[in-house]
Amino acid sequence: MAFHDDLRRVRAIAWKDLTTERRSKAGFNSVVALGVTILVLFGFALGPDAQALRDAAAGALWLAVLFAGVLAFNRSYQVELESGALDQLLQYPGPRWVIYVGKLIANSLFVGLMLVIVVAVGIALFQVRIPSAWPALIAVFALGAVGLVVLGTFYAAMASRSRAREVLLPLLLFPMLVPVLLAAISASKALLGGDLMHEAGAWVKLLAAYDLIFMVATLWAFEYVIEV
Amino acid sequence: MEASNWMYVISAYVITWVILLGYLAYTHTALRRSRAEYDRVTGRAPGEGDAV
Amino acid sequence: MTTVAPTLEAPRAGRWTAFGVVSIALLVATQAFAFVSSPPDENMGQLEKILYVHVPAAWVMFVCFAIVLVYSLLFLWKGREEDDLVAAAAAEAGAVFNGLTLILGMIWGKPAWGVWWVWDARLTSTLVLFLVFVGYLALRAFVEDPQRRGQWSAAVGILGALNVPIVWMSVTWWRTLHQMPSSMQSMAKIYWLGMFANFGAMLLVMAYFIRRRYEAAAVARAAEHAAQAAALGGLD
Amino acid sequence: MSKRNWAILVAVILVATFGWLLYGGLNKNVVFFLTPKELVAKGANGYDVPVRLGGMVVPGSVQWNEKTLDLRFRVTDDSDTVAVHSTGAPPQMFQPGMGVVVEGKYERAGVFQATNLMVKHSNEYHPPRPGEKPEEMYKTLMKGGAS
Repeated sequence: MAFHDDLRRVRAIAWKDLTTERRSKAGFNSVVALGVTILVLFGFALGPDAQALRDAAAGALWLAVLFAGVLAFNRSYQVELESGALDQLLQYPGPRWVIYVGKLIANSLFVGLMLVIVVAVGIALFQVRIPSAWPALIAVFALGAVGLVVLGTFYAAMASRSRAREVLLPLLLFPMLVPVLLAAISASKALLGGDLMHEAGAWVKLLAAYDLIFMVATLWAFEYVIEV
Repeated sequence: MEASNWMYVISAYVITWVILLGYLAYTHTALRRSRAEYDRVTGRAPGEGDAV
Repeated sequence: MTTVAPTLEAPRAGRWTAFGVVSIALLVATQAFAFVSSPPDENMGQLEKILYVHVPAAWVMFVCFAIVLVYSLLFLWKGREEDDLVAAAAAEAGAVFNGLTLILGMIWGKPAWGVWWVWDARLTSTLVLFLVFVGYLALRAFVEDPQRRGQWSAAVGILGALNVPIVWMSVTWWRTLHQMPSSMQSMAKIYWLGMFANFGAMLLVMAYFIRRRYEAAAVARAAEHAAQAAALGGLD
Repeated sequence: MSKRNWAILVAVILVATFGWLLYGGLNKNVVFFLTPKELVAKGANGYDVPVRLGGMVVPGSVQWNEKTLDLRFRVTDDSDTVAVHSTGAPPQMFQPGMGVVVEGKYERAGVFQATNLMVKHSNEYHPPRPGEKPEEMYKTLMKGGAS
């Protein structure tokens, strides 16, 4: 029964965050706009050669999602910090991981929607040919997004409440994301190129394993991070 | 050929010691500063406390 | 927010100084021993001598991050501030040895492989580990409250340590330019001996570093407490 | 769930996942370089795309032209062999029988044009056997042209 109550709290927190976002669409719109802008900048940097663009598409897409996502993670705590609602949230009974899972769900939807738009634009801008193994590609993007959201939500819980919010989140988050991002980029790249080397499977295994490792570890550690 | 090989070997050892001794010096400076601060705050005369 | 003043025991004068002098002297001795005793490798020539600084530095780095993991867990479990300070000292020493490993690897890579740097899994993951612990140290610098600093950096340290298996296993998981770990069979006894002697000596140097950094942090914390007590018109 | 059981569960999952990765998760499927066999097996897809090729220098195949700085040799994995052309002096550990990794493109003519040549050292460290002098092979290679 207690677990059922926890789930109810998770839903309440996720709903609260999503409602806040829905009421002020400006946040979401500007994050998506930033993601697309980064894609355009990559397009300039990589030059007009269509093949070069196609080869770099996987990396550019993931980096655009990463940079735009970082803004979303800090935002997800900012509302509560400004209104002092976090202290209230901590007063409620129930375990702390409930807050984390609620925020994870809200951020997943936020980043997931942003990712869909940015990837759709990226596919058009970078002239990507959709491979026949597109379901696998979608799975890779989903797994990569999970890793990104898990670590982003966790580190933002600290960074957004520290003095150097803007620099601290990327500094903590980006190196930790390397296993996830590298696996996601390499798997997407392999799949977009037809997976001639049969390496996508290994990258997906690594990606799934690190998703699980980081998810479990952050679920456990969140309590120590949010309480102080 | 051999001379340039020795260059790499020697620079490796030199850098090892520069970093190790540099960090050693830093640890001692930092410790001395902490002790001085502690002595100042507790009102003890410098050097009266624990020896470094 | 209840924080306990670190109960720093007064070390007997000279005890740790003697330890430091001995460990540094031992490292000089083991390096001289390895340098003189080892014949040039049949392929590497004299370059084999970099083995005795590069590999021990890498192993000591792993030991440092293991200490960070253990003491971070201890701190979250028991809440003793000393454990947090030990973890921080080990993370700093780990970053130093991590940087040393990278630099020595580059110095070795240029003559041995022909390049300073390649983006293979071993090199890249070692660099990433360095950046993770730079982030750890930055976090500590940005957070003043000791309780918050302790719990946050413990979480960051534990998660950071989850990257260590990638570095360790990278040469087995991936086909890299960096060679597989050597074994007793693939390496002449005299090289093996020199490597382990240097590892042992460097381990003592590491212990001395961590002790001194811990001591400095503990004394600084004790000074903060004394200052607070004095400001409150306390017992001092 | 008590705090302790929760921590134990987390530890078990982490250890199990790492164990899975260590044993059987990844089998060197992810590569820094291709072997000649893999490059040849790619067929037409292997031509004119930037790749890294790794293998052993075939003894007796090395041709070094000191004047034009042309280096030609063959790389093998005991299954297939690929001819490589590179310019500039090779790293000093380059020698027949040594492992190498070259970056470049495999051209349709059947020659791998290398833009970068790296030596892949094995994990073996031994003093030279009696009568051998280290680096002698390199010197003979560099001075004597073909070896």
